[in-house]
Amino acid sequence: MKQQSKVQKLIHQMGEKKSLHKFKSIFETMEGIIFGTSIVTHGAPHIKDHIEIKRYMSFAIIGLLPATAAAVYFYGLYALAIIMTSYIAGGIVEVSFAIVREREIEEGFLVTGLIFALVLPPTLPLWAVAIGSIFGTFFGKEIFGGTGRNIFNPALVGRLFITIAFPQLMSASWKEPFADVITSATPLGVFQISGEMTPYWDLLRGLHAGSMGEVFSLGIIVGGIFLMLSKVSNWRIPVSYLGTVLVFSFIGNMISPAIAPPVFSILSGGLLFGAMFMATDPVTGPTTKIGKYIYGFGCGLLTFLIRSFAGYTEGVMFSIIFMNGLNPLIDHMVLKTIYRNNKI
Amino acid sequence: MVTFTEIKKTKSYQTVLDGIWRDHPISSMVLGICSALAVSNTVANAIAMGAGVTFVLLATSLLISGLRNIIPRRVRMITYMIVIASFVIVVDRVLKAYFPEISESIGPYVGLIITNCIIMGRAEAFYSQNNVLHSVLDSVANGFSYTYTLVAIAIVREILGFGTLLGFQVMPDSFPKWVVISMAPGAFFVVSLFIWITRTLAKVESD
Amino acid sequence: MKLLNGKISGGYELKQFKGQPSQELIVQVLPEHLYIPLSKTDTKIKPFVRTGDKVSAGQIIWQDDDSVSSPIHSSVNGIVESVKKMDYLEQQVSVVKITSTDSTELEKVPGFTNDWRKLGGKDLEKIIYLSGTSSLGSSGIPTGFKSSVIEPEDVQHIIIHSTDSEVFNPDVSVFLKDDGVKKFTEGLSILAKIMGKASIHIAMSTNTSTWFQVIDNAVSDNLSISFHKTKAKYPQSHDSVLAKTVLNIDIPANYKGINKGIVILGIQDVCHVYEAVVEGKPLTEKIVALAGPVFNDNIHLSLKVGTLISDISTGRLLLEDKEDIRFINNSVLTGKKSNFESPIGRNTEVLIALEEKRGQDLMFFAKPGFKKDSFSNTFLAKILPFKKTINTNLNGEQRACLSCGFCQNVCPAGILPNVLFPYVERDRLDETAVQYGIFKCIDCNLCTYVCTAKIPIAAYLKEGKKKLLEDAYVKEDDFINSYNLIGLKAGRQQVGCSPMQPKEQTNEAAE
Amino acid sequence: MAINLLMIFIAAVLTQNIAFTYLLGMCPFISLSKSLRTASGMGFAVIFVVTLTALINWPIYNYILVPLHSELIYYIVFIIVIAGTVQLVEMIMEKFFPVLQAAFGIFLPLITVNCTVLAVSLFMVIRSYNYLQTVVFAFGASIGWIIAIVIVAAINEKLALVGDIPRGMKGPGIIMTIAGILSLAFLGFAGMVTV
Amino acid sequence: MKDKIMMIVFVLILGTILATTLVGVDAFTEPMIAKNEKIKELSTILKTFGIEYTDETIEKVFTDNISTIVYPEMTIYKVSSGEMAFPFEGSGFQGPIIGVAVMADDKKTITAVGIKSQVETPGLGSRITEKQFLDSFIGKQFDPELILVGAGKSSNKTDVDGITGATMSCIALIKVINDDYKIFNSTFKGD
Repeated sequence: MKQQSKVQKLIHQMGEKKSLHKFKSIFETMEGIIFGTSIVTHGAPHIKDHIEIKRYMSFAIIGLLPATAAAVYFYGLYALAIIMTSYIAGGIVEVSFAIVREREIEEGFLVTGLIFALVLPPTLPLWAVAIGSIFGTFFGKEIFGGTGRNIFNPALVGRLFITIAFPQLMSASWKEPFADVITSATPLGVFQISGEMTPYWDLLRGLHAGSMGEVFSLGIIVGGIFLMLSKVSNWRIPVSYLGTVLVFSFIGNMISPAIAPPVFSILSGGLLFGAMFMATDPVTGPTTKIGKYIYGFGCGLLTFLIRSFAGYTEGVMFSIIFMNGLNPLIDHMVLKTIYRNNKI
Repeated sequence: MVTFTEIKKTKSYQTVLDGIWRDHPISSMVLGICSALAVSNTVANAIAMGAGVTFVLLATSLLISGLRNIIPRRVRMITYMIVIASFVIVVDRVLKAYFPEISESIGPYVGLIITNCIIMGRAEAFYSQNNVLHSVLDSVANGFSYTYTLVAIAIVREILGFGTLLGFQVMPDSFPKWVVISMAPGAFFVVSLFIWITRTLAKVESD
Repeated sequence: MKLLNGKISGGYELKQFKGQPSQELIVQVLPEHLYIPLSKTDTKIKPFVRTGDKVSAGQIIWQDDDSVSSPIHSSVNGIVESVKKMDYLEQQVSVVKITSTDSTELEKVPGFTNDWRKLGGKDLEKIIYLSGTSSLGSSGIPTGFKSSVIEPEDVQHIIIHSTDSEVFNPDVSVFLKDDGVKKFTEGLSILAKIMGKASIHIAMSTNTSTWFQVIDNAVSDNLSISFHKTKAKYPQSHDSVLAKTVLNIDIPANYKGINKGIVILGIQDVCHVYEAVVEGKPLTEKIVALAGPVFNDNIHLSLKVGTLISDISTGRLLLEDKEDIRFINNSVLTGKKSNFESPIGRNTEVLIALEEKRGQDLMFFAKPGFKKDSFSNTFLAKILPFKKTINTNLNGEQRACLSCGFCQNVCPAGILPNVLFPYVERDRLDETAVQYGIFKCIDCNLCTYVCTAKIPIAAYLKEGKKKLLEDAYVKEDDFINSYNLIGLKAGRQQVGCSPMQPKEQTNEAAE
Repeated sequence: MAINLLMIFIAAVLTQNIAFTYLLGMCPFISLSKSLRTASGMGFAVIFVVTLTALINWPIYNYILVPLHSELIYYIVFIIVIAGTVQLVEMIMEKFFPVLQAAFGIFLPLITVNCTVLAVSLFMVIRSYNYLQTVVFAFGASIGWIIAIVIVAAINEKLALVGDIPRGMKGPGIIMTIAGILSLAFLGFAGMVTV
Repeated sequence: MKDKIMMIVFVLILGTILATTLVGVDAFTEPMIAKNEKIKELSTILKTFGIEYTDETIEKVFTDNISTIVYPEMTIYKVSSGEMAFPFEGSGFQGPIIGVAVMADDKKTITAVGIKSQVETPGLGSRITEKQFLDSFIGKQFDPELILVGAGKSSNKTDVDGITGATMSCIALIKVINDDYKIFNSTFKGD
């Protein structure tokens, strides 16, 4: 009984112009998660679909589970520590913005925080994880207004930032699963220097160096297909993205053996992970169907170009961020084209 | 004895205050941002650039406000340009002669002082209409605020990007340098934060 | 038999919800008081009767020959208690309260005859008009008496539909069983005679299309009817979607089928036409399906127009607290709310009772969802055959748009609701919104239903259309000219550019 | 030769984008990137003027200033050429191409203070390009600039509809942030071509 | 008439002031700038050879110690001990890399490498200027050219350890040195 009165007191303090008013949004978030919504529809339509953002984001996390489980299995508890750090550091930014804006905490962060952790090298120091997570959440998302209003994928903004900020750290933190030695060579890096290809089966089951979440390709494929089937992600983007890389690397490999062959291109590096979980982020992707194909094509082309010709061994995050930036323009062009004759 | 309140009312005081805070060129009017971005990677560059701009502002204000009554209206813009360009050459030569390293790292941005809208803007809006004293005050105030902005940004960028301040190491050896801050993206991020903070403090409303 | 398949673009199949009407038909006992709604807020409209007058069942108590309307009858013999304002379909409406006497005698419509084929078109029209039947359908049945915005000879097509596209649909067999088919086909013949130029189309969902053969066999008079098999997808029953799938005719969003010379009617409506002409029955009785999980028995009820919902629901509800129940007319997606004290009007076919669910659903987003409907495939209900729950809960908090694209996928008009609504939300309406097709929106509310972020998209679009018309970015004449619309000179206010609520809307127009 | 020119072009557009790598032309970038229409108008005007002034400045520098040993005053000469060109273009357009004038005439006077124009001429001197290289570089640099401003303008238009940006961050602040993230992405092209 | 006089007066005044300023500045700074350029040009060579100098004496030290041999293909610097240096220049990862390489008598073995200018990524590619990396060139031989290997993997006289994370810059630098070494070598073949 005493407990309850304490809670009631707390709720009372959250009222208008009360000392804890700022924390009302946080409280409401918790309430929403545990008890569900008490709001009913205002008028027509009188009923609402049961999908809502918590469910939507939970599914994205379920899709990521195989990759996450593999990361923890391969790299041990440190992988968990990275995930936790990513959640906590970014969560602080998220919560402070929610308090300042007096708005409920947005669920998108659950996915962002996990994806960000999964694209990091497995031995990255935790302070770097925290910087990346904070930067990504702050500049990638909250400045624009939070989930749904951001232009760039926040996880990738954070990843890109620490990639450029701490190049030594990022390029020398790779580790093969179960190994103790830190290596600097991911399959793509090895291929670029020596032309040696990691066997496909190893790539599929994750026995190679790489970012935590992107090594276990089988799990990513399963998770990605699961998301597409549940309509949480759109199949157009991964299909056109992977297809473009496939075609270009096939042609490129025929012309010059220095360019990675198609299947190797797809299985190595973060391509699968990027195509399945990051390019498909609906907020930062284009909204038109044609736009989605263009977006996938652009990502594929840029990934191929950067991997084959530019200085970075991995082009997935650059290409997705670049295309994120291009998306409003793509949408504008597509809409202006398909509706060019539409007067009323 | 002149009290502070009386000083507050003088035009000179107002001019200086406008220049330093109210119409702060970078945060509130967003002028001269290119150089603020490009040369603020180290404090030394920022000081050199700030000094250069201040010098050009000062010299231009002297010349333009001194000659303001005989400058024909039709050719005034081109006059400003020639005057500014000439003083920029002076800055460029002096830097090259006495600070070759800074000159090299700033590179073409010295030349781009010519197109720095602050100078052109002040020349057109203020120096051509006010007497020498006020013009000089205004130029010094504007130059000062431009410089302190640049230096403020540069302090953040140099400490994070190089772990140094004016070339002296201030961070421990174990400090991981944030390379990105000394590069173009870092400039954008730090300047955007700077704009955010100053605009929030100064309550500037943007359209 | 001409059988065609109609294809709807977009749309969403709302099926397997708890509380579907069964085939059972029960006659409602005559309540003590009836409340017959007359018109909406317009105070000038006065009934022919005064407090204390004695009225007989079938007597016309209101009629206006100057506006687009049909006469309204008293449904019972009795005494006028009062004429007052009441809540009816979310508006304050003049209502005639009648205390009924037990007599069941009905005043017949003058001129009715079993031998209607001998009557001329004008005579038939008059019977239909006087019986009030002309108010039925999505925008009334055109007669020579201003019962609809166009004249009978302007009608090009008649579409009779029973598309099962709503969550709850009345069961067709209730109307068609026994002599229903005869009534229906005869009614069709009457309509065909009035609207001589019109071709007749019957659209039924794949579930009910078994009736095609039965109807085809019963049709006399060499009526040429084309049968259309449509998907049971919402919003197939909306005018513009029907016209598109059945006739491939484009109707601009804010307009009705009638504006392109298309009369759209339900099966019950056609039966009423028969009853008026052959049996002389004025429109005083309706068959209303009681749907929704809150009714303990989802039956069809034959009742008098003007019966209060509280009279119907006594003993038929599962929930006790009035606050917990929401009554909705006809459609859960576009229908208007009623409360216990609202009467049933002439255009109600389905009365839906839903639970106002404000209660708890612990960790709702983490449950497998055996009974939860969703456009996405994130609930098990999608693959399991359980009946799905239905209530008025928002099922989540409103958030910023994620661009998940569900609204685009379901939009029957093929527009991009998620692109359009921010223009309204941020008050940035200009030619761009018009160019991106905001006026193609047919207000079916499906985008709001599927929205993951719980944004009232349809409401935004509706507001946007209104504002654009007010600010004259688009003028009505643009629509009239580019779509060759008709019937807008007489009754522009009634039909043109107003919210599109198929049933209720015409109610207002016709009354 | 052709490959060298192509390299210069790609470098100017992508790897050393004049807006995202050299941070030039930021004043108009901030003030004109609010709508796609003005952004593209300014962009086309920049392409035109940058290429034209580089075309004029190169011979002036190499055939007049260098032989006369008056490299000292090339800043003055360049800025006068730029101002003069803009004036001339404006007059010609007004007289002969009123349609063009209506489309981006209002942007022309603003170009004089767009540092991209002067910067391209300065780079051409610093990197001692030949005439053909100068043309390609000037064209590439201005293409790079229009790409940058158009991308940012499209983002800004979208943000006007969906964004919820903190008060002090609106306008220049958010444009800087977007430019920062984009320039991070542009770094990915590094090493694709070397000049 | 008054306008025209004013105009002339104005042009005269402005012209005089600006011309005086410019000429004055030019006269004042010219020697300094020339000297700075000289220092910049010579210092890298002197440093790479390991000869000590001060800014004032740089020219004298240079002419005293180093003889400059100009070939049509390449200018080569030689010291009395027999060591020779050839300049290299080429494109790096981000921009040009310019420097000198000092060769032992055998014209095959490197004794020192110095970099005059580069514009590689700060903290990443620009680590090629770090002493540790440049020192790793000492003793390496062109046979016929240098080969870049991963960090810590050199097993041969021709192998140069790369820098982790700066692979592209290393590749570019080695390529530039190799290319110019060929010219250097061929210059002497002709002798």
